[in-house]
This record gives sequence, structure tokens and C-alpha cells, in this order.
Amino acid sequence: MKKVGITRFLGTNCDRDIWAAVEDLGFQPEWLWFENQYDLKEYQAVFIPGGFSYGDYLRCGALAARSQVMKSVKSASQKGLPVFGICNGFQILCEAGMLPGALLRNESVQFIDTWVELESMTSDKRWSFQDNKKIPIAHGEGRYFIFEDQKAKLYDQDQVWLKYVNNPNGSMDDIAGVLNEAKNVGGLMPHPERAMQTWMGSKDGRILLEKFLN
Amino acid sequence: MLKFGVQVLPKPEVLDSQGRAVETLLKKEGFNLNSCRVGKYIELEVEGDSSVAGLAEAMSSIKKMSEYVLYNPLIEKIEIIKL
Amino acid sequence: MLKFGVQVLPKPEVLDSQGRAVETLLKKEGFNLNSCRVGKYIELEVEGDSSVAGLAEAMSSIKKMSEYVLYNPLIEKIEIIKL
Amino acid sequence: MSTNDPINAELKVKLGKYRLNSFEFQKINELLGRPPEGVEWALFSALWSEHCSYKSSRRHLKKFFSTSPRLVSGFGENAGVIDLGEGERVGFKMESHNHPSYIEPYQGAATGVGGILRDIFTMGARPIALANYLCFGKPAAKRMQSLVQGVVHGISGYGNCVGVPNISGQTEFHESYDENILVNAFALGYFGKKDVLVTSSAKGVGNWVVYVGAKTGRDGIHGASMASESFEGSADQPLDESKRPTVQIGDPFYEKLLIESCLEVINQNLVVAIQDMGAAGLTSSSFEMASKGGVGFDMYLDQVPLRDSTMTPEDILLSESQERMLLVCEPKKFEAIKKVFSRWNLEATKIGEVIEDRNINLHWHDEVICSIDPDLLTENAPNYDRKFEPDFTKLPETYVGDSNKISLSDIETIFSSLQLAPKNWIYDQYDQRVGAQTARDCSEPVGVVVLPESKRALGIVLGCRPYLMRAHSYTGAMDAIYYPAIELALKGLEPLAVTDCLNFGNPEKPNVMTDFVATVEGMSEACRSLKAPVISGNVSFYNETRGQNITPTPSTGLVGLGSSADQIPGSYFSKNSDLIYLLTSKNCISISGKRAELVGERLKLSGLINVESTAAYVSGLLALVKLGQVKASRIVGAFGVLPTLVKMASSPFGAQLEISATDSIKENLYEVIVVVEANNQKLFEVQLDNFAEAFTYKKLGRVTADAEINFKDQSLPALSVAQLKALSRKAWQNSFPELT
Ligand SMILES: Nc1ncnc2c1ncn2[C@@H]1O[C@H](COP(=O)(O)OP(=O)(O)O)[C@@H](O)[C@H]1O
Ligand SMILES: [Mg+2]
Repeated sequence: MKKVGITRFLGTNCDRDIWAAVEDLGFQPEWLWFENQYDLKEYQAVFIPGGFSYGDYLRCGALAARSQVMKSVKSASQKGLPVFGICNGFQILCEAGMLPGALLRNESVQFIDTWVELESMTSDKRWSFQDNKKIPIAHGEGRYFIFEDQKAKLYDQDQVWLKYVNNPNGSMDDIAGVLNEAKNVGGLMPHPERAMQTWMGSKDGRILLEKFLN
Repeated sequence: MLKFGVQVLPKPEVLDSQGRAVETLLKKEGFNLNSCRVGKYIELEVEGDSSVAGLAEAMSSIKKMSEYVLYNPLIEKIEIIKL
Repeated sequence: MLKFGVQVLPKPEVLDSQGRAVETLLKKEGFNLNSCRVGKYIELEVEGDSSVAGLAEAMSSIKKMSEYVLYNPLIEKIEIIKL
Repeated sequence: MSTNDPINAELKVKLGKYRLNSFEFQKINELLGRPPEGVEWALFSALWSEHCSYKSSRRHLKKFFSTSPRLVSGFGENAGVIDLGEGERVGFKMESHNHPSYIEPYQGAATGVGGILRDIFTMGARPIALANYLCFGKPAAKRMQSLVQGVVHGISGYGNCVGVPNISGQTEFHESYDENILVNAFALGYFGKKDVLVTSSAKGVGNWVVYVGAKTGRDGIHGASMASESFEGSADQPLDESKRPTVQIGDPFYEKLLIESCLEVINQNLVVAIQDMGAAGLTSSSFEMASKGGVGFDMYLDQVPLRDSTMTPEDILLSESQERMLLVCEPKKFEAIKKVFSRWNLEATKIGEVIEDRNINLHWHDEVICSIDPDLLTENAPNYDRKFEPDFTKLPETYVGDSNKISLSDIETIFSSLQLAPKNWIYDQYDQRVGAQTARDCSEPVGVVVLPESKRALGIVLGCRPYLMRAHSYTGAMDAIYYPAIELALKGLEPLAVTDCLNFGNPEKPNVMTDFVATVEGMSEACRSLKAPVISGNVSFYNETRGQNITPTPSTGLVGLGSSADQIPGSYFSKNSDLIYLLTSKNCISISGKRAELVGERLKLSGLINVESTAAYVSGLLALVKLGQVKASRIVGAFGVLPTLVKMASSPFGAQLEISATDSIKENLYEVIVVVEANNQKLFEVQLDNFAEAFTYKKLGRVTADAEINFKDQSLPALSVAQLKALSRKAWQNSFPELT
């Protein structure tokens, strides 16, 4: 079976959820502990899970982004390792400089748990999909921000991955997820691992994860 | 022992949703207020003495910590104050 | 127009959960640090002039706003700074 | 006693400070054979407080129906645990954090969530669901806007960060809570096949007593005894600002680390016993652990990790700093334990040893400052028989129905009541899906999680309708069990067990105590009829401010089990021309309902709830739902059928009814609405006929796609669902303009 790494920081709380999703999709998950460095050559991909690493203290994702494991993930990603950041994982990737932009406090200044509809914007095969997807969000700081000049670059290079159909948090241009230039690193605020079964309310998240892993 | 304060504020071009909420509330209550921005304040105590060299060293250490993690230069600006 | 900064910190006897986490991390990274506390920094602009009376009035207004919403005296302390 | 006598005056001050009365002082003298000395005062103060000793409620709580073949661990442990079969068990409990939340709503509510979670994972269960029961005052009451905001932010701030989904809740408003809000937090934890369950009973002479988690600060010193007293105290004990204990601050990040590390050491069989440090902190955890295990401890207070080095032994004993645990382990396992905690960036410190002598010896540097038998403080705590009126089943007045016709403006008043206002401002701030096991969230009457191993559905619902408690506490208490039990049954979930949080006023007042006893009896009878035991709970007395007592409020948490999350009926209309049925329990009673209270009348009942019929109703509904024809279901609650239908009428649906508008706002205990496919009418009615012993049924009408409610007699014009919903939304917005 193909190994898929899942980073684990102090405080991370969606680690077990993405673990279950990865298993469900037929892959072999493995923990990547925050204090260790890894040679990630044998890994098919790495997930940076959601959920309050370091309690979201100081800035969401800031403390985790500076961990040993992220150094390994960053250097492996520069050699092409696919990396998928969810919610806090997206924040960590931005803080680590692996994705452009930043995620700020929601416009409403409140935590929001709700379902959103997502539209695929990119043409990159690993990330794109056809019909809009229904996936839940749960975050207090998910308002995507990037300076205007860099935003233009984002569009030029096909780095805008996902947009909200109804913007829940004030994100710039309704952006819900972005990719790096090389298109092997992606981050999004919604939680695909919470939309894996009909009883969860939607199976659309499964499609995103499947596409990414295959 | 030396003490420093680090003031962190969102850059002017970044919408500060927290500041805006506080501003709206205060204005609604009729307070005399033009604008308000909300950021972070971090107080740090480091080893060192108040000699010129000691201060300089401490300051550079504070700067390093700030750059390392205390603020995100993409969206925030800081001011360091010797207390 | 007058500008003030309000520094808000958890009271010394109150647990500062954020400061604890940041302190632990910075120490682990080998930074020269004894202790660290994390609070809020609020910058306010109010109408007024720099005459003694103007300043006093503005200061009292800032104090009122602080008590109204900017900090929680049960667990926090503040310092107001004229900028 | 002359107050001029300096010795007596000094004693009085001491009794005041430690919140003990002269009877209790007498009893301490008898037990010790001398007056208490030094830190003994603090120990008795904490452990003999109402909060820790249950001195006014103990004798009554014994009456709770509490047996079940599923029971693994019941009262007395940190949380009750039941066996779900297939190797799966769940532990759950509910606890109040009322006083702290009124003082500092954010931290009060946050630490309430933290505390109840520790009660769960201290047993070895992984917390998988939270729920909350909140009572606030009138929106216009002093500080109410910020209390609501602070409490909700506190719950979401803590629960979201620690990563346990909040999947259900209940929010009530009434003036009796103006100065005594209620914040009750429910938590449920899961044990899989291989997970180890541990208790708090210390064992093994020579074993080590180990302190783990956060350092001790001055937080909440005297918290337990303060929670056992009316607000703003008695005239001779005004609440002095400066003497307020330091507010306890919760750190959900730390709690998360504690959860992971504690579960790790428990599942690796490294610990003998473990207990969280809750109310009265180190004192209650150590004395209870020793007392339960029938052993003693040598405890070195100077070894306790401190945040503030100037703390005295008494401070250390009484501190309620959060996120701390006490465990007992074999000495040879200490290093392994330390390693696990250090991996999670936490410390484990040896602070004592288990000794054979049934004594707790408290050491402070080289001195033994106290040596006392733990049973004196736990087993021998006072057990009061407070005065109450025994004829609480009698109804003050009997409801004989009323014949007033309903008008449009009556409807408007009803839909503008805060009772019907949507509560999504609250639950949208809760992470309801972390864990990826949520099948039904807070937008549904019942929260449901899917069990990790067997994939069966586990439902959680909270009960207690204060307006019924105000009318007749005995009936209201039964309703606190039956109403949620019916809600579970309607989703195909069998009610298995109950936890509760009994929020009452001052037990020294006979009317409060009468309500309390009536409540325990009423709940217990209902539980017995359903064979669902009360397996854990909490009593919060002294919810009284300046003589004003709260509505007696026994909030409950019921847990139910179903075979699969794919077969749970919905709570909303989903198809044009589906049929709507009303199922009424045998011997159902009618009440003048929430509407009576709304117009300032006393709520009246036509009789007492018939226990056998209601139990048969619950099991009948469950069996019916399991037959698989019910597409959607809801219990008929406050204001009757109409608001219930409106709740079900998601856009663009409405209903064509075969009853009159006047009949549509009557309240009966109990009725439910179920929806079925029109094609299945015959089959369904045959099924219904088979349950004639359990309920009668009536076809209420059918689902329409025009977003209107039409009545049979056309005494009222068609009502627009959108407009009715807008009224309810406005009720919230007008009440809480800042909270939208
Ligand atoms: N404090 C709370 N936390 C979470 N959910 C809540 C809370 N209060 C109310 N709710 C949710 O709001 C909805 C409306 O509550 P309620 O008035 O009890 O109506 P019903 O249960 O009949 O739908 C329910 O779905 C309930 O789960
Ligand atoms: Mg409800």
C-alpha cells in the first residue's frame, strides 16, 4: 500500500479524521511527528490536517509552521511531493511560505461552522473537478487575503483553486483554496474529510481527496 | 534582566475585522472616536544588563524572535519598545 | 486628532495560556528568554487637540472606552500611551 | 454566644471565612476530638461544601432509578459508563458552571467545558461529543447581552480548540435567571474494544502519587465553597470584590495535550488510578482517591509545581487551577509515564506515596502540617434532611381546556416569542463536525454521532422545559425525561441512560427543597418506566440572588442507540404531497401550555402524566420508526402543532391541514408529528393500527410546495411560512441586536 504522511503538531485536532479518510480511500496513513525530521521520499503525499495546532495562539498556524517536520515537508515539496493542507493546515502552509497569502479573522469576527458550496477554478487535473461541491467549513480565521499585485499573479498562474459560491467569511475574491506555482501544494479552508459519507451530509469531500491521491 | 514590549498591528491596507467591530460598537455608543485598530501586545523578559552593549544584544535578540514568529511581515507591522 | 495606544495584558496572577505556549516554543528554539506574556494592542484615534485640557479630555475618553469594551478588569490590566 | 466574647468573635470570623456553620463545627470537634487546626479548616471547608459533599441532596439522590444490565459504572465515579454491546462503551456526564459564568462568562463557560471533559477522559474514554444547556434571563436584564455572548464564545472557544464537536443543546430565557444564569455542559466519551477503563480508587501501598498537567496558581481558591452559597451572600458576608478568587482561566490547548497523554498512559496500563482536579482541586482529588481505595497518602505539598512561588499550603490545597490531574502508579512505571507526558510537552511530578495507614499526611518541607483520616472528610460529611412538603404530586388547579378562538394576532404573538426564535447564532459558532463522526448536528432536535468501531448511531439530547417546572415540578421533572426520550425514539434511537444537572435555589428554603424532592421522584419514576437509569449527575444549589430563586431546572442528558445513521428519519419536509400524521399517547394530558405563560397566566394541567402509558408510547414510537416508513418526525413542543409544522417546513414547503387553527396551537403531553410517502399510506396505517395500545393517530394533512399553512375551517387565512419564520428571526434580533 502507498504511504501517506499526516503531520501531527501539539494541539492538532483533525489528525485522526484525515487518518480515517486516508484509510477509507485505501491508502496507508503514517504520522509525521512535529519534532522530527523526515526523509519523505517514500511517501505518496502528505496531509497537513486542520484543527488548532498550538491552540491557534499568536497567529493560526504560526507556531506549527516553524516546526522540524515542516522543514522536511517544505524541502520535499520543492522536489515535487504533493502536499494538501486543510483549514489550520492551509494556515500553516501560508505561514511556512509554501502557499501565497494569509488567512485573517473572519469578517464577522466569529467562528463559523456551516456548509458551503465550492467551485473549482483551476485547470490543473490533480485539483480540478466538474460540478460544485458541498463541504463544511469550521473556522474563525479563514478570510483569505493577498496584496493586489500578488493576486494578479495568482490568477495568471492558475493558482486559484477554489471559490465559495456564497462567501461565508469575507475572503478576498471569494477564495477558499489556493495552489503553489508548481501545483503540487494546495490548501483550502473547508474540510473534505468531514464530507466522506452520506450520513455526514455529503460525500463530496471524498472526491477531492480521491483526486488528490490518485 | 531586561524587559521589552512588542506592539503588532495589521498593516493599513489589510482590513482589520476586529478593529472594525470594536470601532462600530464604540461609535454606536457615542464615544469620541475616529478609528481603531486591534493588534497584539507581547511583553518579553530577556537576560541582559543595561549597558550599551547589553541593550544592543538584547534588542537584536528581540528582533530575531519577532522575525522568527511574533509577527507576519506579510500582513503586520511591529514596533519594539524598551520598557 | 490625537492618537493613543492601549496595551492590554493578562494580570500577573492570571494564567496566560497564549504566553505560556509562545514562551515554551521560543525557549525550545534556544532564544534568550525568561518569560513572555501575550495580550492585545489597540490603537485609537480620537478628536481633540494637544492643549492640556484637550489631552486630559481625550485621555478620560480613552479610559472610558477601555473600561467599556477594550479590556476585562477581572483578568486583565491595561496601560494607555499617548502616541 | 456573646459577640463581645473575643474568642467567639474570632471563631465566627473563621466559620465565615471557611463557610462552615456551628453545627458543622461541632461535628468536626466530635470527629477529631478537638477543634480543627491549621489547614484542616481549609479541608473541611472544601470537602464539606454543598458542592463536594452533596450534604442537602445525598439522601434523595439515592432514590434515583439507577440499575441496568448495561451499567458499567454509575454514581460515585467521575462519569457514568454504559455498555453498548459489541465491545463498545460510553461514559457521560453533565455539570454546571453557573456562578463562575455569571462572574466572568467567557472563562466561566470555557472552564465548565474543560471540567466536564476531564471527568470523561480521566476514566480512559475519548471525548467524542459535547452538548450544552443554557438558561438566561430576560434580554433586557442587566449584562444579559454580554452574558449570552460571553458564555457562547467561551463554550465555542474551548470546545472548538480542544476538538470535541458540540452536537446538541437547549437555550431557555426567563426572568428568574436574570441574576443567576445557568451554564450546564454535557460531555460524552467513547471506549472501543481495546480501550482501558480506569477508576479513581487509589491502590497499592508504596505506589506513587503523581501530579500531571498545568502548574498550580491562585485560580479559584475557595471556589467550591463559594459555589455553595447564595450570590451576594448573607448580610454579614457581603461579596467583597478584593476577596473574589482569581478567575480560573481555561487553556483548551493544554487540555488537548492532557487528553492525548492521559489516554496514552491509561491505555498502556501505566496507571493504577487517576482523577482530575476539579472543584477544590488537589484536596478533593487526593482525599477522594484515598478514601475510595481505603488507603492513605503521604503528600509533599512543597513538591507541587507552582506558578506562583509565594503560595501557602492552604492555597495549594484549594487552588482550582485548570487542566491538572492526579494519578497513582507503580514506581517502576513512573519513567514510562514521564516519557509519554514529556512527548506531549507536559510534566509529571511525583508528589507523594500510597501508605497503608488510612491517613493523609500533608508534608510541607520537613514538617507534617496535617495528618487526617480521609473518611472523616468524605464519608463523614454532613447529610442533612432539609424540610420539604411531601404532597408535591397534587396539582394546584386542573386544566379543563378553553374555548377561545385563535386570532391572527395571537399567532403573531406566539411566533414572536423568544422560545421559538432560531438559536443558530449560538450553534453556528460551535464546531459540530470535528471528529468526522457527526451525523446530526445542532440544527436537529437530536444530535447524533456514529460510533467509531461498530458504525452504529448514538443520539444525544438534552431535556427540561422550565415553563413546565414552573407549573408543576413533579410533572416538569417527568417531562425532563420523557420529552427527550420521545425525541430519541422518533429518530429510531433507544433511550439507554440519563445524566442530569439539578439546578435549584437555596435548599434551606422548604419550597425549594420541595421542588427538589419532587424532581428527584418525578425523574426517577419516569426513568424506571423507561428502564433508563440515571448514571451520573451533578447538583447545583444556591442559585439564588438576594432572595430570588431560579426556576427549578433539572436539565437532563439522554443517550440513545440506533443501528445505523443511514436510517434516521429527518426533521424537515422533503416532498410535496407527503402525508402528515399526529400520533397521540394514550391517557395523554392537556395543558394550557407555553401560551398561558406568554399571556401571564398560570400554566395548568388536566392531570398527572400516566407513567405506564407514556413508557408504552416511547417504545411504540421507537418500534414504529424502526419499521422504516417514517421519513421525518418531530415531537410537538411549546405552543403545539403549528410551530412544530413551521419548523419542519423548510423552503419551499408548507402544509394543508385537516384541523382548525385553534386546535393547531394546543399543547398535549404527548403528541408527535410523523411524515410518510403518500404511496405508503395503506401500509403505514396498517402499521399504525398495530400500535393501538401505544397511541391513537390522526391524519393531520399533507405537505404542500407553496410555503403556506392552510387550515381546514379557514377560520384563518393561509399563513405564509416565510413570514412566520421571519417573526421568529426578528424575535432574536430584537432581543439581541448585537448578536447577529
Ligand atoms: N445552546 C445550544 N447549543 C446548541 N444547539 C442549540 C442550543 N440551543 C438551541 N440549540 C438548537 O437549536 C434548535 C432549536 O431548539 P429548540 O427550541 O429546542 O427546538 P427543537 O429542539 O424543537 O428544534 C435545536 O435544533 C437545538 O439543537
Ligand atoms: Mg430541543
